[in-house]
Amino acid sequence: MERTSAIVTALRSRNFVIGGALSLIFVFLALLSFIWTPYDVTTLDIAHKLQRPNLSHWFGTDHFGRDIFSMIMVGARTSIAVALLAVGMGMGLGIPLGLAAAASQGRWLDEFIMRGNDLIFAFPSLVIAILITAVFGASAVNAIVAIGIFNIPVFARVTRGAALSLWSREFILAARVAGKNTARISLEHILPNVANLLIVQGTIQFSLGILAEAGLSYVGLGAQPPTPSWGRMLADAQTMVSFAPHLALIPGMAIILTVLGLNLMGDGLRDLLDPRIRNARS
Amino acid sequence: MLRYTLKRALSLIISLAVASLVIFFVIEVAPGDPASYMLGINAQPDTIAALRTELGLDVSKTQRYLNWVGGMLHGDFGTSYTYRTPISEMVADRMWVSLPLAAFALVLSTVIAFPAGIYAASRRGKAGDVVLMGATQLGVAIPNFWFAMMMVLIFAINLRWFSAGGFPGWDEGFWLGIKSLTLPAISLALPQAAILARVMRSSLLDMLGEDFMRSARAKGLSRRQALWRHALRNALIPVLTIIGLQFSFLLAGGIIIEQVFFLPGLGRLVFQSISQRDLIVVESVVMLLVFSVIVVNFAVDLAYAAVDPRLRSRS
Amino acid sequence: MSLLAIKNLSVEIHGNPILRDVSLDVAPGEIVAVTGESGSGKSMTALAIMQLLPQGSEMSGAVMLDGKDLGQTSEAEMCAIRGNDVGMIFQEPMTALNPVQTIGDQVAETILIHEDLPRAQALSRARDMLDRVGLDAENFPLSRYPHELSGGQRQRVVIAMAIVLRPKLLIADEPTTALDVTTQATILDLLKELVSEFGMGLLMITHDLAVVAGMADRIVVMRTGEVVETGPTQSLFQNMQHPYTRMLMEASDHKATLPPHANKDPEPLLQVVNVSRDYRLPRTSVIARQKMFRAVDDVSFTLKKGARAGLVGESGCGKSTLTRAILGLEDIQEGQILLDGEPVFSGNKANLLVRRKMQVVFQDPFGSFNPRHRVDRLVSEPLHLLSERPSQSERTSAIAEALIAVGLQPEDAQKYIHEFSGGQRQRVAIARALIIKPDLIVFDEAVSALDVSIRAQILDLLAELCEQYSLTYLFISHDLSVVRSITEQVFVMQSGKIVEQGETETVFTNPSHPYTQQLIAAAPKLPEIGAQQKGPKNVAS
Amino acid sequence: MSNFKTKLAVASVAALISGLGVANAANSDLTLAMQLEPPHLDPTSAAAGAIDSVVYSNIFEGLTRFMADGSVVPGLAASWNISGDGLTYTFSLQDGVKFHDGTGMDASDVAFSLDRARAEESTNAQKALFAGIADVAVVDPLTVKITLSEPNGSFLFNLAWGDAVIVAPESIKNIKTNPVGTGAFTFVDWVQGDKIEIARNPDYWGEPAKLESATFKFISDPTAAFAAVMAEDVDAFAGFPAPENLPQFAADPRFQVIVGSTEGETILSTNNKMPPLDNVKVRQAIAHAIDRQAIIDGAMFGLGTPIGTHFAPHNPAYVDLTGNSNYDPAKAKALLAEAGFADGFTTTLKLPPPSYARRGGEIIAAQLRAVGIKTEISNLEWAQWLEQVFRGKDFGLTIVSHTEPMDIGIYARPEYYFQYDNPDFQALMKTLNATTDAGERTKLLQKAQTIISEDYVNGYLFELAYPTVANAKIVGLWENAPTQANDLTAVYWKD
Repeated sequence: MERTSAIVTALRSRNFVIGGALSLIFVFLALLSFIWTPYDVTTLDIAHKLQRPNLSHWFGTDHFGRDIFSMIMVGARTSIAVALLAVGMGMGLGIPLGLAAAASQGRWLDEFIMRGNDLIFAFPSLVIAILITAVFGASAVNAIVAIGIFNIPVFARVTRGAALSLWSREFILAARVAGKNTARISLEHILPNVANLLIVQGTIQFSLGILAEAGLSYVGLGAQPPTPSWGRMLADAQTMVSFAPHLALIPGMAIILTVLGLNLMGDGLRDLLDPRIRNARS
Repeated sequence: MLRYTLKRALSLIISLAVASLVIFFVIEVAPGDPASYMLGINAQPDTIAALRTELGLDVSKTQRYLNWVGGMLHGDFGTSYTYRTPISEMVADRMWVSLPLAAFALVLSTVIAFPAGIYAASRRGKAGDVVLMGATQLGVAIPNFWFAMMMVLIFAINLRWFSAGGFPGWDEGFWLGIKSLTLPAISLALPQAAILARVMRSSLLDMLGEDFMRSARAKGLSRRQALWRHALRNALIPVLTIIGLQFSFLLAGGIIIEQVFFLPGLGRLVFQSISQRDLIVVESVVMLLVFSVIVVNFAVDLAYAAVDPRLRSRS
Repeated sequence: MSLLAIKNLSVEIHGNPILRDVSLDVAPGEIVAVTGESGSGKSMTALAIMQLLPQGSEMSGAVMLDGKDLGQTSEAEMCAIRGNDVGMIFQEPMTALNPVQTIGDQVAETILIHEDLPRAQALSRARDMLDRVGLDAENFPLSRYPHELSGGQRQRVVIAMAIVLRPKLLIADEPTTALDVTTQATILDLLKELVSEFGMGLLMITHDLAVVAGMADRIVVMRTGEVVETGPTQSLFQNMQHPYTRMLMEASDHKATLPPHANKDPEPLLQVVNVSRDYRLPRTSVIARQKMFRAVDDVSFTLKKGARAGLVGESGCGKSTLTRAILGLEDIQEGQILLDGEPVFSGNKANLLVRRKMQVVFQDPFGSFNPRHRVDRLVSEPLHLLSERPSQSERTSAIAEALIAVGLQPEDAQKYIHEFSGGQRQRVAIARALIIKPDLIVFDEAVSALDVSIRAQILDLLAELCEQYSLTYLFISHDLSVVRSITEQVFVMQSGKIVEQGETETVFTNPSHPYTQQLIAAAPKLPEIGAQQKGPKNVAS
Repeated sequence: MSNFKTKLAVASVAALISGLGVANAANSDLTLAMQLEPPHLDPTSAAAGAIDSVVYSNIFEGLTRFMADGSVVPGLAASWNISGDGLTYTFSLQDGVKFHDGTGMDASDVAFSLDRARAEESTNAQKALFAGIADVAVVDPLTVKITLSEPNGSFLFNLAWGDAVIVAPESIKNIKTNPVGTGAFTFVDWVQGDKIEIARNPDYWGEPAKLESATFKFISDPTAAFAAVMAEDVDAFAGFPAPENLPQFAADPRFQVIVGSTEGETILSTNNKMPPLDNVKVRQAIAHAIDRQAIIDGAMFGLGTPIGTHFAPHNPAYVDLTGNSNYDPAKAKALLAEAGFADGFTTTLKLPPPSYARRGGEIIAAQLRAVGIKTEISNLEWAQWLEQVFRGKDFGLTIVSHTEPMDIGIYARPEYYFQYDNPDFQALMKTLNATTDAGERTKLLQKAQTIISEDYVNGYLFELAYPTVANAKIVGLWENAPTQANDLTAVYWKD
C-alpha cells in the first residue's frame, strides 16, 4: 500500500514530472549512444562541414563535418558520467564525515571536520579544478576528482546539519538506552531519516556537476578528444558563432535542458519527500 | 562581542596557515618548469640551469615555502618567474579589475534577486510566483560562459552597444570602465541572482509560517505590513550567508568570464600563470583568494551579530 | 446586548468540515471558557472570530462583534479592528514575539498601527502597559529583546501587546499551557484583574478543566467541531447534561487504583547516593575561570523493588538531567547511581549489563519512534541488549506478548508508527520498555502530551501492568494531578535539590516544605463532583 | 534562423549610427592587436616570439635587420667588409645614433651586447648563434672587428635576429620592464595583461616613423579577437587566431585581409627512436595515410601551403617533394603489413596549445585510425609539452610549427627531440656552413631537403600562414613574417 501511493503522489508533482522527463531523455540518449548513433562521431567528413540542421543531419554538422546530433548523444554520456561520479565521490566521502561530525556533537572531531570543511569551502572551486586538471593532465578522471572534491564539504555540511537535529530526538535517546553505540545509531536511525534530504541535495549537486564539467571542458581541461563533450563543442564553436550559430546554440541548449531537468526534478523530489508538505497534501 | 571576534580571528589565522601549506605543496607537484618555458625550443640545458638559479628555483622546497610565507607576512609575495615583476604589484593592478567586477555582479545580483524573491514569496502559488521561480530555474541552468558568448554576439558584434571585451583602465574614466564591465558582470550575476532569489523566497516563506507573524496579524498589521516589518528582517539572516558565499565565489569565479571578455583580472592571471608554470604567482593569487574568502566569511559572521540580537548577547 | 455573538458558525478547510453550527456569546466583563480535547475545533473558533482562518477555508454563519458581522467586513476594516477592538494571545510564548525586535517596539507597534502619533508617545504608553502587566521599567527596559526574558515574562509582553489599546474583547488560546504551575497561576490572576479593570470580555480557550473551573463565569464544551454543552460554571459542574462532559470531568479527576505490593519487605533496587551534575557555562572572558552550573545538587534517594515513585518539579529544576543520569546517558561529577548494586555508568560509557535491567518511556508520542521502521522492529530494539540474540521465533513471540500486554494486537507489528493515534503510540512505547522485562522503568513526562481521556486509559494500563509484571517505576512529570494519581511515594525537586519526599497522599494533603506548599496551592483544582459549594472557590494566593 | 536575419538588419542600422561616432580621430595613432603577451621586453634573454613581435626594429635594432621580403640589409652597421677566409668581419657603424635615454650608441655598446650574449652565464635563448664568435674588438668609436673561430655563411643573417639587438650597459638593469633601444619608437607604458604603448622617437638617426604613437593590445581568445576587430576596438590584428572568420572580414569593405607566409614548417614530428616509429616503412605508411589538403581545409580553413619537406616554400631553394608522401591509404596499409603491423598499433599524440595542433591533431588521429594506427590524444600546455616531449622525448607523435628561419639544420642534431641521426646529413650540413657562395648553398640545401623527405623523418604537413586583418586604410604592414616582428616603422594611414 505504501509503495503504490508514493508513485501516484510523485506523478502529481508537476516539477518532478517535467524534470524527470527532461533528465530521462538525456540519460536515454546517453545510454542509446553506447549501441547506436546516427553517424560515427570519430569519422570526419570535412567536405560536408558546417551544415545547418537538415534532414540527413538533424542538428547539422560541425567544423569537421561530424554529425552534431550524434556528438550531443555521446557528449551526454561524458557529462552525465562525470557529474554522476563526482556526486558519488562527494556523497561517498561527505556523508560519513557529516554523520561522524554530528555523532561527536561538538567534541574535537566535529570541530576538526567542520574546520576542514570551511577550509575547502574557502578555496575557489573553479580555480582549483582548473589547477588540478592542468597540473595532473586534462582527462575525464581528473575532472571527476576536481569536481568531486568540492562536493564533499557540501554533503558533509548538509548531512551534519540534518543529523545534529535528529540526535536530540527522543527515538535516538531510546536507541541509546537500548544500548546501541553511535555508529549503529548513525546507520540504523540517522541515515534513513536524512536520506530524503540527501537525495534532493544529490540532484542539485548533479546538475552543478554538469555545469562544472561543461566549464572545465570549455577551457579544454575536461574529457580529451576524440571523446566529444558539450563544453568542448561550445569552445570549438566559439569563433564560428557569428556565421554558424547552431554550433553554439545546440550544445548550449543541451546543457541548459539537462540542468533544468535535474533541478526541476530536485524541486519536485523536495516537495514529495518533505513530510510537512506531504502531510498537508494527503 | 569581543570574545566572539577573538575566537573567530584565531580560527582565521589557523585556517590561513593550513591553507598556505596545502596550496604550496599541492601546486609544487605541478610538472613543467617555468625556466624551460621561458627559454623555448632551442635553449641549451646550461642556459636553463642559469635561469633557474637566477629565479631562485634551485633552492629546496621547504626553503622556498619559508621565503614565500615570510615575504607574505609583510605583503611581498615575491617576484613572478615569467613577468619578473613583484607579484604584489601585478596582483594590485588585477585586483582593480576583479574586485569591481565582483562587486558590480553582486550588486546586480542583489538588486534583481531581492524584489524577485519577495514578490514570489508574497504571491506564493499564484502566477507571479510560478513564472519567477521558472525564470530562476532557467537562470541557474544557463552556463554563464555560454550566456556571455551570446551577449557578445548580440550586444557587441551586432548592436555594438558595448565593446566586445578588454578593459580600458580606470584612468580612462570611471564610466568607461563600468561600461566595459557591464556584460561580464551581467553574465556573472545571472546564476547568482537566480540562486539568491530562490533562497530569499524560501527563507521568507519559512518566516511567514512563524508564530510571531500570527501575533503581528492579530495586532492589526495587514499581510504586506507583517511581511515587510517582521518577516523580512528575520529572513535576511540565511540570505546573508548566501551573499557572503557568492561574493567569494564571484571573486574567483570570473576565471572563465575573464577569458571570454579578455579582462586583465585575477582569474585570467591565474589561468595564464598555470599554463606558464609561473607557480609562485599561482600560489600567491590562490592564497589571496582564500584569504579574501575567509575575511568575507568573518565579515558575514559579524554582520550576523548585527542583524540577530540573539547572537550578540550570548557571545 | 452581548459583546460577541457567534450564531451557527461552520468552517470547512479544503472541503473537510472543522466547525459545525457553533453558537456562543460573550458579554462585556464576562469570562467565557471554551474547552474540549484536541481536534475539537476550539482554536479554529478563535481564528474565525479574528478572520485569520488558513488559506482555502470557507466560513458560513455570523460572527457579531458589537452588532457588526465580522464575516462580512473587508480585510482593510478587519485590520482596523484587530488589535483595536479585539486582542488575541497565543499558546507558545517562546515563539510569539519577533526575536529581532525589542519588546518596546513590538508593544508600541500596536498603537502606531491604529493611531498616528509620534513614536515617543507610543513608546511611553507601551511603557505604562508593560508596568501594568507586571514588567517594571527598572529591570525590563523597552530595549530588552525577547530571548532575554523567561516564558512567563514573554507571555506578559504578549498580553501587553494585545490589550494596549484596551480592546473590548480579548481572546486567549491556551495562554498558560506551556507555562509552569506557579507562573500559570500568576498569569491567570493577571488576566482576571485586567478583565475586571478594563471591563473586557475574555474568551478563554483551554483543555484543562481545572483552570476553567477556577476562572470562567460560563463554560462551552466542544467536541469534534460541535458545541455539546454550555452553561454557568457552577451549575454545569453540579449537573452535567451531556455524557461527554461527564466523561471529561471524570477523566480529569481520574485516580488509578494501584494493586497491593506482593513482596512485603523488598530490598533496594535503585540507589542514588549524593549525586551532583555540573554543566560548563560559556566562558564570559578568555581569562575567567570556567564557571559551572550545578544542575543536580547532592541528591540521594533509594527505590525499593516494586516501588511506584514520582518525581515532581517545575521546568529547569534538574529533573530531566537527573533522569538522563539514572538512565546512564550522561556521566555524573559526584556521587554514585547503583542498580541492584551495580554502577549505572562505569569507565566513560554506560554499563550495558546494568542497562539491561532498566528502560524508559518518553513524552512525545510522535518523536520517540523512527518513522521508517515497522512496529515489530521498534518494539524489539531493546533485545539488542541481551547477551545472546533471541532466535527469530523467540523474537516474534516476545513482540506479540508485549503488544498484547499493552492492549494491542500482534498483527499491529507490521504497521508503521504514523498509522497509530497518540494514545496507541504510547502503548507501543510501553511495549518497547516491557519486552526485556526490566526491573525499573522510567516514565519521563510519559502522558503529558496526551488528551485527558486517553491519559486516564494509559494510567489504568500502568496499574494493570504493575500487577502482571511486578513493575518498579519512577514517574517524572511537572503535572501534580497525574503524579498524585499514579504514584505511592513522591520526591519534590527545586533547582537541583530534593526539597521534600514521602507518601504521595501525605505530601499532597499537608506539604511541609514551603516550596511544595506553594506548588500545590498554585495548581488549579477541580470542584468536588456533586458536592454543593457556595460562591467561587477562592484560591490561596 | 529567420529572426537572426531581422536582428542583423536592425544591427546594421545601429552600426551605421554608432560607426560615424567612432571614426578614429587621430589618424597618426595605430592600435595593433596580437594573441600572445610578451613575458617581458628584453629580446636578448628569452625566446618568446611575442617579445620580438613588439620590440623588433620598433624599439631595438641590430647591426643588420630583416626586410619585409626576408632579405638582410644594413641596420646600425652602415657597411662592413669580410676578410678573404671569412673569419673577420669589420663593421663601420652609423654616426650620431642615440639610445632613447640620450646616451650615445657606439662600438663599445656593440661589444657589450655581443659579449653579453655569448658569455658563459648568458640567458640568451639563441646563444648557439654567437658560439662561433672568437673575439669582438673596438677599433674606434664607429668601427668594430669581429673574428670568428670558423667561417659561418649565415653570420650576417644571424646578426639580424631579435636576440642580437644592440643594448646599452647604462640601461641594461631594468630593460625587461623599461626597454631602451635605438629604434624609431620609444617605449611609453605597459599595462600588464592588456596593452603596451610606444611613441615616435623624435631624434631617430634614420628615416623617422610616420605614426606618432602605437598601442599593442593582447587578445588571446579567438572569439574576443573576432569581436574586437569587428567592433573596431582595434585597427589591426597581426596573426589573427581564427582563420574561419577571414571570409567575413574579406567581404567587409571596412577591412583588408593580408595572408602572408611564415618560416613555420608545421610537421607531424615522429619520435625516430621509439619503436615501431624507428622503422622507416612505418613512417612512410604514416606519411601516405595523411591527407594534407583535408588538414589545411579542416584545421586552417584553407590557409597554408602543403610542404613535402622541412623547408619554407617561399624560399628560392625550395624543392616540391609532396609527391613522395601523397595521400594513398591503400599503400599505407600495404606498407604497414610489410613492416609487420598488419592490424596496426597504438601510439601517443601529444598536442601543444595552438589551434593548428589541436584541430590538426583530431583530423590526423581520424586519418591514422582509418589505416589502423590508433592514437591516444593528450592536450598539453606549452610548459608540459616542453617538459614531456621536447626535453623528455616521451612521445610517439606530436604536431608543432618550427617558426625559426632557415632551421633545416635541426635534422643534423641527433639529440634534437625527434632524434634523427643520419651521418651523411650531418656531413652535408657541415659543408653547407662552410660555403658562402649562394649557388653552391642552394644545391646543398636541395640535397638536404631530398634526404629528409625520402627518409620520412617526420610527416611534413604545411607552411603556417600568417593572416593579418587590418583597417582598409592602413598601408605598410609586413605581409610575410620572415621573423617574428611587427615592423611599424613604415606604416601609415592612407585617406
